[in-house]
Amino acid sequence: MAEFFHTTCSLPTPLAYLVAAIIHCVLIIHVVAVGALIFIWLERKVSGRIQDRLGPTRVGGAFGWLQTLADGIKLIAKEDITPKDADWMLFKAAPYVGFAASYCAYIALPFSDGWVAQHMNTAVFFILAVLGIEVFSPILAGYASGSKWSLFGAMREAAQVVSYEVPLGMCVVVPCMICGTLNLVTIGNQQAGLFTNWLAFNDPFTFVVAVVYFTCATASVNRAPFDLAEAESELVAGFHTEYSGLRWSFFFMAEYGSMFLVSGLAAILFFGGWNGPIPIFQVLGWSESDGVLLYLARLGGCLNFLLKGTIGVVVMMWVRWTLPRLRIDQVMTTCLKYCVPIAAFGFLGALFWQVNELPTSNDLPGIGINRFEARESWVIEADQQRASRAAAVTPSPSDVPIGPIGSVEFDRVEALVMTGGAR
Amino acid sequence: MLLAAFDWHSLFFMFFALLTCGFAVAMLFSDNVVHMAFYLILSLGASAGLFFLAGAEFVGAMQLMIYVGGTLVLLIFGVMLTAQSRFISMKTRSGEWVMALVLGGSLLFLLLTAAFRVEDWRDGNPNAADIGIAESKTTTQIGMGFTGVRVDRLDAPEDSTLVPGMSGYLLPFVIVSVHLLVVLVGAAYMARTKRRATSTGAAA
Amino acid sequence: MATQLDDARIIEFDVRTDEMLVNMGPQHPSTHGVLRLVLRTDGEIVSEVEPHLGYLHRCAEKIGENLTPRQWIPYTDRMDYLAGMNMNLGWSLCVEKLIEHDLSEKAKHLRVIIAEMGRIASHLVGMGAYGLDLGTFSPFLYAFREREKILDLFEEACGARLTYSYLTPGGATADLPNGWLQKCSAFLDQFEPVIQEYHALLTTNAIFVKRTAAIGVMSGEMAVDYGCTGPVLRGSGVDYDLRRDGEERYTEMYDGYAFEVIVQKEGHYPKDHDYPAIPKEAVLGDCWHRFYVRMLEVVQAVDLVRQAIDRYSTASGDWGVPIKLTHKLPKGEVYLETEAPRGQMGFYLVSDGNAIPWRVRARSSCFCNLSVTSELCRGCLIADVPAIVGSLDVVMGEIDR
Amino acid sequence: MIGISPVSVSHYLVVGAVLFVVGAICMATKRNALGVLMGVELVLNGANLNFIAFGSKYLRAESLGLDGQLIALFVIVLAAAEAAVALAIALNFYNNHATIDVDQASELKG
Repeated sequence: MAEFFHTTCSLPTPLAYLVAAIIHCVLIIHVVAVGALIFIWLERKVSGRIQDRLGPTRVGGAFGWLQTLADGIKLIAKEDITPKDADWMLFKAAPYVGFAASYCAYIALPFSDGWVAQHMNTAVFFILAVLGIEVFSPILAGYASGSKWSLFGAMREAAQVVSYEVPLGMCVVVPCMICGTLNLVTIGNQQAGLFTNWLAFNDPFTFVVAVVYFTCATASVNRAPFDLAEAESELVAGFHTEYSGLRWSFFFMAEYGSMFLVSGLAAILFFGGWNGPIPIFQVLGWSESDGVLLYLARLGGCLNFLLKGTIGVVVMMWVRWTLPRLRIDQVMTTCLKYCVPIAAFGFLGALFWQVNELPTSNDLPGIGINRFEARESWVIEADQQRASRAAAVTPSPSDVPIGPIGSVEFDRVEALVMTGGAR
Repeated sequence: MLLAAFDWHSLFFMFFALLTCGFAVAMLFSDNVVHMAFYLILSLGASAGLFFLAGAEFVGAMQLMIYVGGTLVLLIFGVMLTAQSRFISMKTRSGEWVMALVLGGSLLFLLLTAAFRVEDWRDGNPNAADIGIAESKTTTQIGMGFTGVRVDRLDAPEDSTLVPGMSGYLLPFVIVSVHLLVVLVGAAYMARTKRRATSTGAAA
Repeated sequence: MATQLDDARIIEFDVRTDEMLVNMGPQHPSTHGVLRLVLRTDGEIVSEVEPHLGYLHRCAEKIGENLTPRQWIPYTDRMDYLAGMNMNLGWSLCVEKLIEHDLSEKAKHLRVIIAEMGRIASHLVGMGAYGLDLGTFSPFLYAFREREKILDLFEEACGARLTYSYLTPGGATADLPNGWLQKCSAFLDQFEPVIQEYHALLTTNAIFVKRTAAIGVMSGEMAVDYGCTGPVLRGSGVDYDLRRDGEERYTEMYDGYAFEVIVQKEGHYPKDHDYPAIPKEAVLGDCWHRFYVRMLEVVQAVDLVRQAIDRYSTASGDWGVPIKLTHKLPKGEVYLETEAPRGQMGFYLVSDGNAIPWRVRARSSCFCNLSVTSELCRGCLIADVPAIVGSLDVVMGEIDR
Repeated sequence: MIGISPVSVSHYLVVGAVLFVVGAICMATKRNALGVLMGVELVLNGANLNFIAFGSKYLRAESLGLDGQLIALFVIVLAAAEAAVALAIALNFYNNHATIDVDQASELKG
């Protein structure tokens, strides 16, 4: 985007970067904040339908779509209370920590092929890391509130989130392993084609892993039945008991932000990302063209991705309004006795599948791509560089063939080991 | 034009460096142990930004994940477990302050002079902008490095004393893994649950 | 050494923790009104629970000593405000016992219809609120959807939706309106299949079972020792129901009705083949059984109302004209207990011959049922406290009176 | 990009030095055992910053390359292990002495 401003609008480079950065920030904050508004409204509607009632109907017309905005105005107008016993600085800062972490993780989340604020080679890892930081928000809020209920909530949150990071990480590693990259754009592109290319259907183990991932993701963003940190019927409201007004709404925005984030991550890692079940744009050839058609193809992909993420969020809502809440020891048992072993089993199974090159759904005939055609751009680049370098040097038959970095590099290692290094 | 001379890299470096150092100093001068932990989080998080700027994105993400997300949560846990009001704020005697600041100041002076002593370190890489994207993406290279393939050293002459394929970081990696395992077992042992014993000493 | 070990047997600590006193209530989402529980906790583990009462005390009994029995009826509504009809019934029967007034057949059947409908409405709230205590919101609204229909019926009969003052000494303030019985039958036909929805949402839900089975287990002896009654007692396997075992003046209302007391016998509840099986984890006397007894009592009440409707339409006599009670009451003292939805509701009346009683007392079931909390909650987790208190299904208006 | 003064290894070294010194002072002055632990973390992080700086191709033409980053990784992992052990020690100390003040840990004094 910076290039666009630089070349088309003839802005100086630094300014072009600045404008591009601001646009990215604004777009992402819209995803988080406006997304939260929509999701809160959606949650009300979904819960209303689940409970055989209508939900909001008045504000903003028939569907009450302005309800959250009205609530937002109410929250802004509300008094911002700090309890006497609170640790003033941390109490004020805690909501922003959570919101900032949730917002920051969106930097690496691609919304369509190449539509990402910051291309990151380690996107998956970065998102997990930043989500891990979000846990500080409830901990600090709980500690700083000076309320016993809040402290209980904080301790529960800390124990729960730290435990669930283990199976979550294990599940996320599986698609990365299959795709051979931590780059989300590449992972998404490798699933282009029919829905059989989606990693969840790659082999039986990945499907299990996808289910475990979604469970753990629900737990790590504190949604029912794992919403122990704010368990309303036990801890009043847990870590945000003492908060009011806008500060409280920041917790809410962070929660809905991370809900969409983990759902979106699930969509990219396991359910094809921006690739629809049927590759319309590929058949039409739009995704290989350039200009407006490519833009349209990507826009369609973006809508696809948003839809998949929203489906994930709606599933979380559905679960929330159906199931009772688990107890803290049961939450830990679920994590340590079920999720971790199943995730480890799935990981090993998927590894076994890959190492033995058992047939995957990727091999099915039909419209699709070979997963290794879609590599990270730099790998392809490096391959080309290497090839040109190799062409410059006169090849000698005794030389161990130098393969491209990444996929075929292991051949060279294997050859080295087999020759015993005797060269 | 001023903007043309503008350097984002320097600007962000200044920004993150100031945050890192500022929060570190704030941590030093804070008496409340919870505030200290909070400042430490911010300081370490900002230094992850410095890692990203230096092109070490994998290490930066690792810093965020393990250091900030793991170690510090553990630390805050410890703080909360021992958070009795009298231990929250413990003042340091002023004599100790003077002593520590004098010693620390001289150490800092020493390190700063050392930092600018070597000419090679001082000038930066004038060709930084020309570094190809392939060389700057280090994640896969690190991964290969662990398995013994030094992607960044493919052109280097082979050292005949090394076993091929083992010239990377596989051995240290295994050592660190075993170390981590031992440490975790040890930590779990030390922090194990309450034991009740009868007066004869047998575990009940 | 700075430390002194309290207990010589503890040779090692994990982490030295302090006990914490936590106030649950009087303003708390899951204490069912203004109950205050003081929890002594060590981390998440509760070592002691002490209920504090009196936040809803309104001197109802003392007021009863300044009003005629008829005037006191609205005060009984406000005791167990979720089952006002059953409260009216208890007091009316007590007064009728003092003045030795006998009802016609038709009036008795009317009272069975009303009392059992009240039981359904009350258990629906108990069930929905229990879901809330365990963190699921939807069953509450499902329960209220059906309860609204019962309240509509009550409103049609007496004009009020919560504080009815409908059953009075002598019968009821008015006869059932025309067409009411048909509406009631239609409601029962619609309601009966819906019960399966509640079972699907709660009773058989794996998380629900995990949260309630083997939690707060109370043996039958303990329940008897504490004076527990109602579903709390029957959930512990004690076969006792005042509709069958009570005083003649009360049980004659149910003469000729076919019903079985809901209590587990040989691992089975009566007529439980239509309903979910008892999960393996559940122990007799735990929260799950108390909840299940309530659910089965709803079915039982539906059955009773059906029978009562049939018999009411064919019965002879009037619907029970209220007695004015402006004349002086006979001298004497009476005590009468009825089976209210939450258990035994006893009213005690001493008359010195005036029109206004000399003493009025109420014996509330919830008070005794609540008294077991401190024993049941010892050593449980914080999350179990709402689960246990909710399974006792207390109404504070009845406890504080 | 044209820079006035490109960021160099020396600049990173300065930040690393500040972190190191602050961490050292923290270790020396804090009486809370966990405060001391936090000082250690800062020191390690300061050292890490140096490794990264020396390994960065952006800062130096002849850099350490991957070695710098790999060593930094090991340091991070070891720091996590160290924190786990140190925390366990601190908690045990707290249990046995009912205090977290390191000045009172004088049992081993000769």
